[in-house]
Amino acid sequence: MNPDRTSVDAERRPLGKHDIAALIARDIPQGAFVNLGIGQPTLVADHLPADSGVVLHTENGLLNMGPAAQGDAIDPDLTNAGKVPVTELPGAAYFHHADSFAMMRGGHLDICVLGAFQVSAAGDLANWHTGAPDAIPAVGGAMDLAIGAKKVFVMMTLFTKTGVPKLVSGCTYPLTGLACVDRVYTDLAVFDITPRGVTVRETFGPTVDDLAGRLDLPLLT
Amino acid sequence: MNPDRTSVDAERRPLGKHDIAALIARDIPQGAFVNLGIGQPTLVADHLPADSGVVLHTENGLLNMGPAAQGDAIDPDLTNAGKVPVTELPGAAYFHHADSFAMMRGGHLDICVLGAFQVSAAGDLANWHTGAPDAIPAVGGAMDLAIGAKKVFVMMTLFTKTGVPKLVSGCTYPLTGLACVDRVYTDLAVFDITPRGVTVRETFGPTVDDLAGRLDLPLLT
Amino acid sequence: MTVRLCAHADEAVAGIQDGSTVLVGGFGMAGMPVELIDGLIRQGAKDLTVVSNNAGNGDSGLAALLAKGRVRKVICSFPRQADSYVFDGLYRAGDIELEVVPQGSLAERMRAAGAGIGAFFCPTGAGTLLAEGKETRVIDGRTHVLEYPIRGDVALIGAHRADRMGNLVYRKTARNFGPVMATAATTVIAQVREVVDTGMIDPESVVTPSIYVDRVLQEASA
Amino acid sequence: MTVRLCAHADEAVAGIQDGSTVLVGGFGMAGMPVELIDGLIRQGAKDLTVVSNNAGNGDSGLAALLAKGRVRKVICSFPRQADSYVFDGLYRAGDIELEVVPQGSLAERMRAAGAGIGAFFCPTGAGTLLAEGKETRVIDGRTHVLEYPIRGDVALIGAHRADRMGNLVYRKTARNFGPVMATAATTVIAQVREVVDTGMIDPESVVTPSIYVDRVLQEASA
Repeated sequence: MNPDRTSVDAERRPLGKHDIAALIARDIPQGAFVNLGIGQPTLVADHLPADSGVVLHTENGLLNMGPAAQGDAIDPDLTNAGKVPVTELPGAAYFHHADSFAMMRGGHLDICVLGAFQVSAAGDLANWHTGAPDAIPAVGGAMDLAIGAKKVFVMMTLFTKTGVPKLVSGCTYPLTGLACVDRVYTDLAVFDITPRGVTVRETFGPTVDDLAGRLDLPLLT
Repeated sequence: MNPDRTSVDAERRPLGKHDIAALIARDIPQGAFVNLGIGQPTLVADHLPADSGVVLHTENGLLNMGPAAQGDAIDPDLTNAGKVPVTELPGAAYFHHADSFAMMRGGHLDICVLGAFQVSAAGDLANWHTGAPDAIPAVGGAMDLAIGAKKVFVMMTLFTKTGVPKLVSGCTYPLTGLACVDRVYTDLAVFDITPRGVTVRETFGPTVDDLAGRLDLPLLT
Repeated sequence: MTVRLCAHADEAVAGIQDGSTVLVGGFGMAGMPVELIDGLIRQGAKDLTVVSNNAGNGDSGLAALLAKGRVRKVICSFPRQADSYVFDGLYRAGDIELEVVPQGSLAERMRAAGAGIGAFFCPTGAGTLLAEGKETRVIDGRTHVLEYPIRGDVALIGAHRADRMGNLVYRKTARNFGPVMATAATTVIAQVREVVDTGMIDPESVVTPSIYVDRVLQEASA
Repeated sequence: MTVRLCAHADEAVAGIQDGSTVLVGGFGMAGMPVELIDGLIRQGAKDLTVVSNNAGNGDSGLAALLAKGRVRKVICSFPRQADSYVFDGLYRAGDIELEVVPQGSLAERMRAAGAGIGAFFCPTGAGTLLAEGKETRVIDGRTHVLEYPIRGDVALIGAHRADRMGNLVYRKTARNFGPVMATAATTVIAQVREVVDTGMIDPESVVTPSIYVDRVLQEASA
């Protein structure tokens, strides 16, 4: 353990989803172009400072998306990828789906934030399919997002409700993308996926040894 | 010979380039989307009736191109593929090069009219390169035009100035495209390239037998 | 050739053949050509392959077409939604085929059809279930999946405004799949909110040039 | 990241490295970023690969860059023009490499670079000199040539108007290669006639979204 590199705060309680969102928002550089996946990742937008200059992309064809639309601002022609009515900001641009996914796949987004069922030590992501035999497969833009952005951040709880780790040595759920995750933000710790292995950046409550005892993979610090 | 199918008019003189252009214009259906290649094919535009509804495409990114620009209408931002200042008509649309060539390659143009050095009995086209050892190769959009349109019409003289046939059993010049030409308009006759061979549609002066005697390929009528 | 301005949805969808592949625009309700889909339900073509981002919601539109047993196969990225019970039921009963395609590959495969690209190597989905059985190749150290074009016999799309030549503009994120589908089908039928005189759309702002559009229906509700 | 508005061409082209691949927009003079090319001449980077539709005309612009011996290779569709004597001389002397690419494949290869497509099968040029040595495949009975992306380290493009975020619109056929090149290079530098406040370009009419643009130079002559 190297206390210079890993911030362990045993006084801190595990983070709630809004805390994780705030943490991610803090790590998004000024002016970055960012896609926030459907679900919890959209909370990150609430924590970006007004002067962050961060430009949000939504894969259904808009750059510089604004907050969710309220009241009279609701326009059925203007939604995000989750089909929630949103707004546009000055300097927005609309484009069609082939152009939007070209932008994603071409590596032009700086950061994409995604939810996950599992992330492996190699950065494999599983977030689209439970693999249950009766599940109807539905992928949407998950695979495009996973492989396209310069950096892929995952936002998830570290364990399922029944205590099963979601950061694993190898995914058991069907994959969304191979070796595509760069960083994992969880309620208990933040991890970097590196060529050397999984590195703990920061913990919230547990020590690195606590975490290592509950996860089935080696942790670097 | 089948006089019902081939129009032979021994009274007619060989056609000039304006006559050939008029002939092609006559065969372009109402409302067709057409690309006229650089050089003589551009003359076809002068012979389209005002009410033809024909929409001209230029590969540098404009649909519904108008006539050449004169005087104050000359705008350096608005040229055709030959870099000649042109005009736009109501209902025009601008697009970038990838979209313009997608339109061509995707088979959306009804007709493209091209010049040629040689056309073969199989419809191979040679119009970009003389093959001379010191020639600097330069293809532009010739190969894209050759393979993209629903119908490719060639406009050329049937013989070179020294009397060498340009409609040949096999091209000797480097090819622009394989089996891409549908019809050949020349000063002496109009030919269809068909799976059965070269069919004479119409002659201007010579009989089909005259032509057969001067060309090194079988002619159908 | 010259666009046909249609007075009624039945005219707009006339002639769609049994067994056709029909590209249907829209992402959720944004850009969904509801009147054209209703027209297709009345028109009666069956044994259809429908290509659309989703597989219908609730009981209307695409879901109604599915409910009538007129669709043999759905190609989409996201069939499963809170109210996609019509599709869910057909699928679980084995009464409909499903091909799930990543959303970007769905768009790009239609673009390829419209752009005369025979096939393309795409990194999306490499190493996943959705690439099983597909040809792959490592290019610049990265595994790519070979994807083939998706062509439509017919495209039904929703746009905002057309001129009388058939140039189209869209509105906000309702643009989505419309412009791509317009390039990828033999017959392109657009439902629009208004038709304006030719010359009233700025040539710099046209999204779908007239060459791609065969029939235009002005919405009855507009 | 945030676009930089540059006061002078020298600032706009600063840092271009020897050995770079430089995409240069324009078709003839329409859309040609003359001030940026002049800046690159002053800047001094050498051993460049230039990707552009033509290979320079007369004695200025690209021709001047070539004349100074700073270009190792030209990738273009149409090098030979009435007044392309600078290129012609270098080529005949064996002092410059030339890769001729059909105009549409040139655009599509740059689009592929920008769109994350690893390679694509294209019918253009099949059976011709320009396909020699390239992999081919028959798809649906038609021979296709496998084409790979063309990526730029830098793109120099001409546009009509930018807002302060870097969104671009073009004017008439001066649009040509600009929007494609803007997607295909690591650093995209746009010369524009005017810079307007953010919000002054209609989001429906943006052709190059701000994400693609790194630096903007307002023309001195404007």
